[in-house]
Amino acid sequence: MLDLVVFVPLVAAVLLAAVDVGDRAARGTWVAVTVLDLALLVGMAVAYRTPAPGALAYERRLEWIPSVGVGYHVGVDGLSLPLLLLTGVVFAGCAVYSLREQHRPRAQAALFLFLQTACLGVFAAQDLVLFFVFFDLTIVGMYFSLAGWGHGDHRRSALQFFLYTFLGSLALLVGFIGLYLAADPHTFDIPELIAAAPLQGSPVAGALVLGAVLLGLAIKTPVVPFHTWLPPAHTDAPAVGSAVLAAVMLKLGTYGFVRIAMPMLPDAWRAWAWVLVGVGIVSVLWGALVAMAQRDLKRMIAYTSVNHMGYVVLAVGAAGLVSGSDAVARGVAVTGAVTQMVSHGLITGALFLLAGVLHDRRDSYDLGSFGGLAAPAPRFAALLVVGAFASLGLPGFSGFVAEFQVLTGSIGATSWAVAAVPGILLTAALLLRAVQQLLTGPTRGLSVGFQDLRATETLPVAGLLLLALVVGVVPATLLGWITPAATSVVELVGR
Amino acid sequence: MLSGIAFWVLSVVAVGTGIAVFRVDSMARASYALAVSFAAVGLCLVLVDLHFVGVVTVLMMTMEMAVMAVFMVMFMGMNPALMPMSMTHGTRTPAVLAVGCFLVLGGGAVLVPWPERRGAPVADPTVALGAALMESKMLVMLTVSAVLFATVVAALCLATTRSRYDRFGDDLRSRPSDPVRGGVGR
Amino acid sequence: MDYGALLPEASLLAGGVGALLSGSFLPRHRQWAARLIAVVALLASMVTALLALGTPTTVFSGSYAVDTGTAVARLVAAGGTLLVIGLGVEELSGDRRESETYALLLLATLGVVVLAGASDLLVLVVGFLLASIPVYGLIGLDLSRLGAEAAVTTYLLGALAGIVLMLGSVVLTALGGGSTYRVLAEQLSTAPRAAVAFGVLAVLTGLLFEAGAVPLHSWVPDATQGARTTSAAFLTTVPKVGGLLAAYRLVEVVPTGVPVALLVGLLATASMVLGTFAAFAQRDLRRLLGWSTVSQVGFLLLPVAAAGRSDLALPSLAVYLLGYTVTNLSVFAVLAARPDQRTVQDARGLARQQPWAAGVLVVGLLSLVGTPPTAVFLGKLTTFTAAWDGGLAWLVVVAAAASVASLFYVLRWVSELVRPPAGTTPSPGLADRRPWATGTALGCAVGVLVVGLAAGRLLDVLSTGLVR
Amino acid sequence: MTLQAVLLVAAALFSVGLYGALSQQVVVMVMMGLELMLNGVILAAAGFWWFTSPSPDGQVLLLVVITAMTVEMAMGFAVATLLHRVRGTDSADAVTDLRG
Amino acid sequence: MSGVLLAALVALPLVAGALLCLVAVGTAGVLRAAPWLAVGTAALTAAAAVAASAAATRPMLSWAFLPTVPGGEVRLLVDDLSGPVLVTVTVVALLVLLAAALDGEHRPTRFWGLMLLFLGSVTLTVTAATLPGLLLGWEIMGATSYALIGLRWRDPERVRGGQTAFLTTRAADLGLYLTGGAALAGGSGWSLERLPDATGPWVHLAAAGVLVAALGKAAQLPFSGWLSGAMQGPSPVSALLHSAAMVAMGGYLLLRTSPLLAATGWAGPAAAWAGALTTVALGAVAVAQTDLKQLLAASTAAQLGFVVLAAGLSATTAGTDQLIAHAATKAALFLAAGAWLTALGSKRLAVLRGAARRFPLLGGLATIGLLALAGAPPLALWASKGAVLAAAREDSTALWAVGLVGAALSAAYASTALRVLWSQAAPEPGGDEDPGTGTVPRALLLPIGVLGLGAVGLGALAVDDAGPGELVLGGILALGVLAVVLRRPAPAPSWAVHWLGLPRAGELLGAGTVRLADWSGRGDDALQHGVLGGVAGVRGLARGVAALDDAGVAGAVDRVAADTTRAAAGSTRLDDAGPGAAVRAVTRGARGLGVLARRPQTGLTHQYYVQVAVVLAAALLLVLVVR
Repeated sequence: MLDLVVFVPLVAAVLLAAVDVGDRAARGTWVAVTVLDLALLVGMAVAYRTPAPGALAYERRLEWIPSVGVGYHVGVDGLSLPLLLLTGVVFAGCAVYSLREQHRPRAQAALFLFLQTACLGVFAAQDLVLFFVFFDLTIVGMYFSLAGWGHGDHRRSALQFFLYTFLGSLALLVGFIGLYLAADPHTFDIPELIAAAPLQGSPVAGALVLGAVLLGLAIKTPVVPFHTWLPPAHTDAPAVGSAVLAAVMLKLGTYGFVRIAMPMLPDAWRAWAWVLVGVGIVSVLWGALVAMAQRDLKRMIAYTSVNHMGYVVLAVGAAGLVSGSDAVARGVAVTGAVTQMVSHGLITGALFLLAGVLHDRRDSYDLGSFGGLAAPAPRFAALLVVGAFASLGLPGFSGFVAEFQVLTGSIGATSWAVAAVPGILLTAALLLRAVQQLLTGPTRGLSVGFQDLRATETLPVAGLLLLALVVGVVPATLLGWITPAATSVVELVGR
Repeated sequence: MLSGIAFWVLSVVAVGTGIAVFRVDSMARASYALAVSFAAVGLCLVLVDLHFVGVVTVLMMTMEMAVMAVFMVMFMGMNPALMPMSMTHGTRTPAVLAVGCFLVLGGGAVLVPWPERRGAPVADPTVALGAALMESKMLVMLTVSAVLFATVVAALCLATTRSRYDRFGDDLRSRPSDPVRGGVGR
Repeated sequence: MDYGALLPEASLLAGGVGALLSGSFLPRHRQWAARLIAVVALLASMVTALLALGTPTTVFSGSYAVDTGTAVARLVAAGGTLLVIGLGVEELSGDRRESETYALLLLATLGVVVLAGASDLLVLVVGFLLASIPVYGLIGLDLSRLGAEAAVTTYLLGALAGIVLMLGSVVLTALGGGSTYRVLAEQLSTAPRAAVAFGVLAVLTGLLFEAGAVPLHSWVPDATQGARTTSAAFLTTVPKVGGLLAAYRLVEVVPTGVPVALLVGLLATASMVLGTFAAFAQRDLRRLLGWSTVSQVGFLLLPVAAAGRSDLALPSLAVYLLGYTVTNLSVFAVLAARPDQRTVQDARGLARQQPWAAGVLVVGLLSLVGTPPTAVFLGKLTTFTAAWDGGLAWLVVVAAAASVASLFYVLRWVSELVRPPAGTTPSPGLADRRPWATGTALGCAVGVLVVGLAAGRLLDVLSTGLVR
Repeated sequence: MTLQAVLLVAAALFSVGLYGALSQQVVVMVMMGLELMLNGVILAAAGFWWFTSPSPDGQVLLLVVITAMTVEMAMGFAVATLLHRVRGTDSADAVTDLRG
Repeated sequence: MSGVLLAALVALPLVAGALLCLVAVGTAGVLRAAPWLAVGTAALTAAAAVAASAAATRPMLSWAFLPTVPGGEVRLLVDDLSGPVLVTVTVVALLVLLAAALDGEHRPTRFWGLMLLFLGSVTLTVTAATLPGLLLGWEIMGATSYALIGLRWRDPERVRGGQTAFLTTRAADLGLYLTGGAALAGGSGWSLERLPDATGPWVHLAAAGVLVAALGKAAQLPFSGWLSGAMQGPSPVSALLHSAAMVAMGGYLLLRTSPLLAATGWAGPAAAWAGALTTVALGAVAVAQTDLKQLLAASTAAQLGFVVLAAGLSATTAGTDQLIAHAATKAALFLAAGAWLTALGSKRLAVLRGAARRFPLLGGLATIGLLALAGAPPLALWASKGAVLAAAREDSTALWAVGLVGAALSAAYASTALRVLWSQAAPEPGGDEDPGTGTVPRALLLPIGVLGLGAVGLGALAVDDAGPGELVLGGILALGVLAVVLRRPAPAPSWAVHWLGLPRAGELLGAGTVRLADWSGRGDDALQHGVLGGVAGVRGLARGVAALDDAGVAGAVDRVAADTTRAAAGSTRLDDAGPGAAVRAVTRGARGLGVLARRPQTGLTHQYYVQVAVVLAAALLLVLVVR
């Protein structure tokens, strides 16, 4: 079942790349395959029963490179299921959004289906090498999306994106090799490595390996000061590319924290957790402040991603501050972190799709060139306002569920986390400013004669925001998946 | 004792002519000097009972230097005796490196405690060589044959501009068309 | 004697002789027969090599090893040459020297295999000669201005490397009282350390020329740019198999007192760094690839440095060699299919004109930087692991950094591919299509993925060590 | 006549050859330098054979070295001819199209 | 059954409001039935509220929200405290909506939807018994208030008013996040009634958080500034937001959590003092206003000060009474002000001179409201204020005295308004906001009248609690001030005209943040662009400093800004020297290496020979030296 979910898009991608079916059919196929994949995922979620701690649902294990302990090992638990679903939803949304794409739609469909497999694969992987394979493929896919469908100075941004994130992924690889060699017997299998926690009791080696892994994940996440690839990449990416990049690919980094770094290197994690707390706080504040300074809508949303991912880093860092803190609080923090991944994916994905509409109509993201957009484009305005409020963490949307847990849990673990609280206010201020600049006041500049959202644009954005609303009002199902897994992560870190 | 004197004489000749190779002012003289140097070393080989190999060395180098002379006259169109020339690009760096090389190699030669001789030389080294070539080192000679073959093919490909298709036409049916008739007996 | 064990080598020799002789009687445009002979010989060599898999042993009084290392060399070198012939069909077809080219390719392949299997310094020396002399010929074969220049450079460096190699062999033979590795492994540990170190370094120098590593790398970019695509593809790929496997065998023989791992590690670092950075601003695609192979040798030297210190060293070397061969040849095959692509700018818009060729290039180039799940990724994963396991963690970090840097020049190329074509560059008509080269390119690209995904199984097969 | 003496002479020959190989412009002259280096190798090999291990291996090695010298020279002539034909020069320094 | 009632109470307005908003976006026109749908929904909600608070058993409803933590669920509860408030809120909302439907103005469908959403969030806030539930209602209330204040989005001024309101209250709301963290760390869970159980220092942090949040929402010092801008909203919005719902919720939260405040020992008095000081300060502000709505807004803060004072003293009943009485009174007054605004096109007092004479019925109702505001006996606020002051006297005389001054001031501003409304002087011409219609719809008098009845009668709730002394004293004070001010206008303290500079302070704070953000942005660019970015950053900084000079803001602000500048300059420099320099060095280094690596490849073979010789010599040295 899981294999099917992961590889169906790839098969479709290969077929689309190989067979010239025509543009219409290509778009249709893309939508159909993503919807099918999403349906399969939903089926999986419905049938999902929380496995015992350390066990996995939908597990499959095949030999791949047995002599180096590499296997094709996939499985699902409470950490990966929400992210798999998120991936399915976001990609389906992108497929619908692209129904009017004129620019080589067949190639784009193939590329995004390929990218979907890569993203799903990362979340499903239970083997470090398999994880790395998919992790790197996401970079490749996103590079081509940027280089082939971007605008502006996209070649340069694409290059920077690839170089920077590739640096991260190689650091990750080095860390993985360190973990492999430290384990006895040598293995790349994630559950086995978690059970073994190979570098317990060797602080220097543990710190070095953790440093390599963290560098890789931090670049991908991205946290300050490794975030500089993100804004140019977003600014020059196509709308769907940005949506996938922000909604799914940033999560690969944060997912790595909870899946790999925390449970495998608990000693080192605890020793260095305060660094993560600090980096998280800085990311929250710096991301928000810099976002506020932006005059370009997409860059601004990109920086809010830095801010939002900062909460995740803060939470996982706080979860490592074991001594003198409450296990419940740390569990809340990690639960919040995972929820934040889902929430940010839904909301920021929607915002980037909306930003894409600006470029589609007027070739500009410049906030100052617009004004009073609410008059010609009420649907756009309404969705943007809802998206902005969701993004600033308004209760009733998923962002609140996530950020409230992150902040309260982190404060529960360390009072230093209080320093991140103003980030909430800064985000609110900057989003309101942007929304007002764009939508309110007299209709002027590029807003005049702006065409409102089409159905293919409305549907995915509204769908994503609706999901954010559902998660925000009845988060119990989602948290019911995440909480056991988060608790077990906290236990593993605490051992 | 006698062999000792002979060795030193030959050594001086070998090194001296070796230096002369790069001191004389024409390529022909240089090649003669090189031939003498090789002959001296070949004779040194004879001194240590390596009659066969020593003689082979002398013969080969004589031939090779003859070829070199022919080469220079025929292909490069120069009269070696009459063309004094300076053909270096600065001598300081090469000299420094050469002296350094000598110090390293010579130092190693003198300072390294070389192992004692293991076993005595056989009565007839040439027979032993033949036996080795046909038995334990058979593969070496097999490969050498391939090397020689490859050398012939590669050298001819590089050195001749005209292939068989230039001479006999694309279907190899034409009469040979050579601008200058060559070969033996034509 | 054990002639039967040398059937793969014998087929190569026979193929080379056969191709040359048949060529003497073939009309210019029917030299495909010589090609056929060469292909059959290569296939025969590979089949016999497969059949000969089994218990590792040495033949000819211990002077030649028939073990996994040799098997890898036989298969990879012959397979690589086969692909080279495939990608060169159009370029060579009807050439004045077509038959001779095949003969030289086969002879060089033979030399590479002998080099890789040599378990005796004497065989190593003649193997070196046999692997290098045809290469000089291949480089200068088309009598072009650049080819001639490259041939001179290559020849002069090769001759020097050969001399140093022979000097080292003389010293080691003297120290060990014999020239076979079995004798050397026993005797060298008691021999004077400085002399052993000198000898090893000297012999290694010769092998570095074959592999194209620092400090004997200078011929590689020149020859890659100056020679024909077929020759360039060959000389950047196949000789490395012999040079590196021979270096591996040698390093295993070296006694523990000599810091050979450090030495090889530093040379690897130098190759990776120099090759990567020199490729940065290259405009000529072939020259860029030439430099990239210099950096690739640096990665390939990782398991050599770890030889004898990690069980994974030899398997990883073998897998990397295999992966590198298909990867490098896939890129060259595209260049062979589009000879008009000389500079980076020429590549602009290839993705629109010839999506398949561009696809192959993307796969090949991404494999060169080690993106999963391609062949070189598997190589990098295993070699990194082996090197770290062998106590060379610093080298792994250096190699990872070099991988990142190598991405830069690869992306320069790739980003041109996906750019919209400039103006009205006509895509080549059907007449200009080169089906053999294109087919080889596609085959190589599939090979890159297959090796990356499935060659892990090979590691088990390869885990038996070498014999001497 | 000791091993050390033989090796010193060999080292001298090798170094002189190296000097030539490094300093000469004309390809053929560089080849002469290389030959002189090989000359030194031959002498060293003979000395090693006689003074350390008079086994057949050393003799065969000598033979191989001499063969190598020959084939390398043959290739050298071929390459020099090629250079002269194609580029009209006999100097390795005169051809520097390939660099960087 | 009671669960259903509660669910209806919350879900009915929320769902109906959301649907109306969707319709508004979808049709882009005006839905004719929208007002009556809204009024109907509000009526049903009010009925449900009455039923729920009258129910024999305490209605309760909960759904899982954040299940990891005890009290993480959303639990709704109607008890003695929430019951009356709930009824007040829903009834006032019904009446306000009714008035809005009757006043003949043309309103977009969006308005009705947002009002219902707002109502739903308020009922959620009132009934919430856990922190997540509270925050859910609390912040949606804030967000909808933003949208309502900025309803006429074409006018940037109004939107900015909404923004200020939202950001100020949200800044205070962060206190609740702190409370959540503290509750978690202190092990008390997130049930509101369990918050006092938090251990150690955490209980103090929890109380501080609640206090900040409540003061922000209730527009108490120092957060009062946002109320001024919030008057940009339509009058029905003001009538609901600033009487019964949003501002009142700040006071309500303190009433709800008074056990927590009491548990700390300091938070109760702090709240009491904040409330008492607000009654005085904002009372003075109200006296100084020249705009009826601004006057009413300031009086709202001042009146809520009594609620906060009561909550700080744990005088829950008195506080509740004050809250309810004020709700009815203020809603009536805002509606009246809105009616005059429509009729005369202005809310400036100078225009409203003699308005009560022109529209005597409306004037009469407004007079009742103003008299109630003044605390004139026997009106509702007289009694409730008396109850609050009685509680204050028990606690501290100083507090009692300050409260008394506040009460006097409330009589002063009420009589200032009365004086103007009944003035015989000629009014200035109006129409500065909208062209006046010149009429007040008769139907409008019905809801205002009902609210006026409340302002008269609701005092009955509180009379029992009030000490007789306070009642007498308060009555005399109110009537005395009324008499004096009606004869001679109260002196308008000039320092209070601009709301004590609070809105300006907020603006400056915002501007400072923006500037800080700009500097951060430049710093980040420097991070990205290396040298160029660094130079640009420095130049931008210089420009920023120059702009700051040009602005010529007041001295104190200058100092703050200068400090910020220095900090930002420092961080830019840091950026330039730290990561920026590193990135720069790497880029330059890589490019340099690219050039360097090609240099040995000279094309001259003899130089390759030299390189080989040198490298081999080095390698030999290495293998000889290293063991």
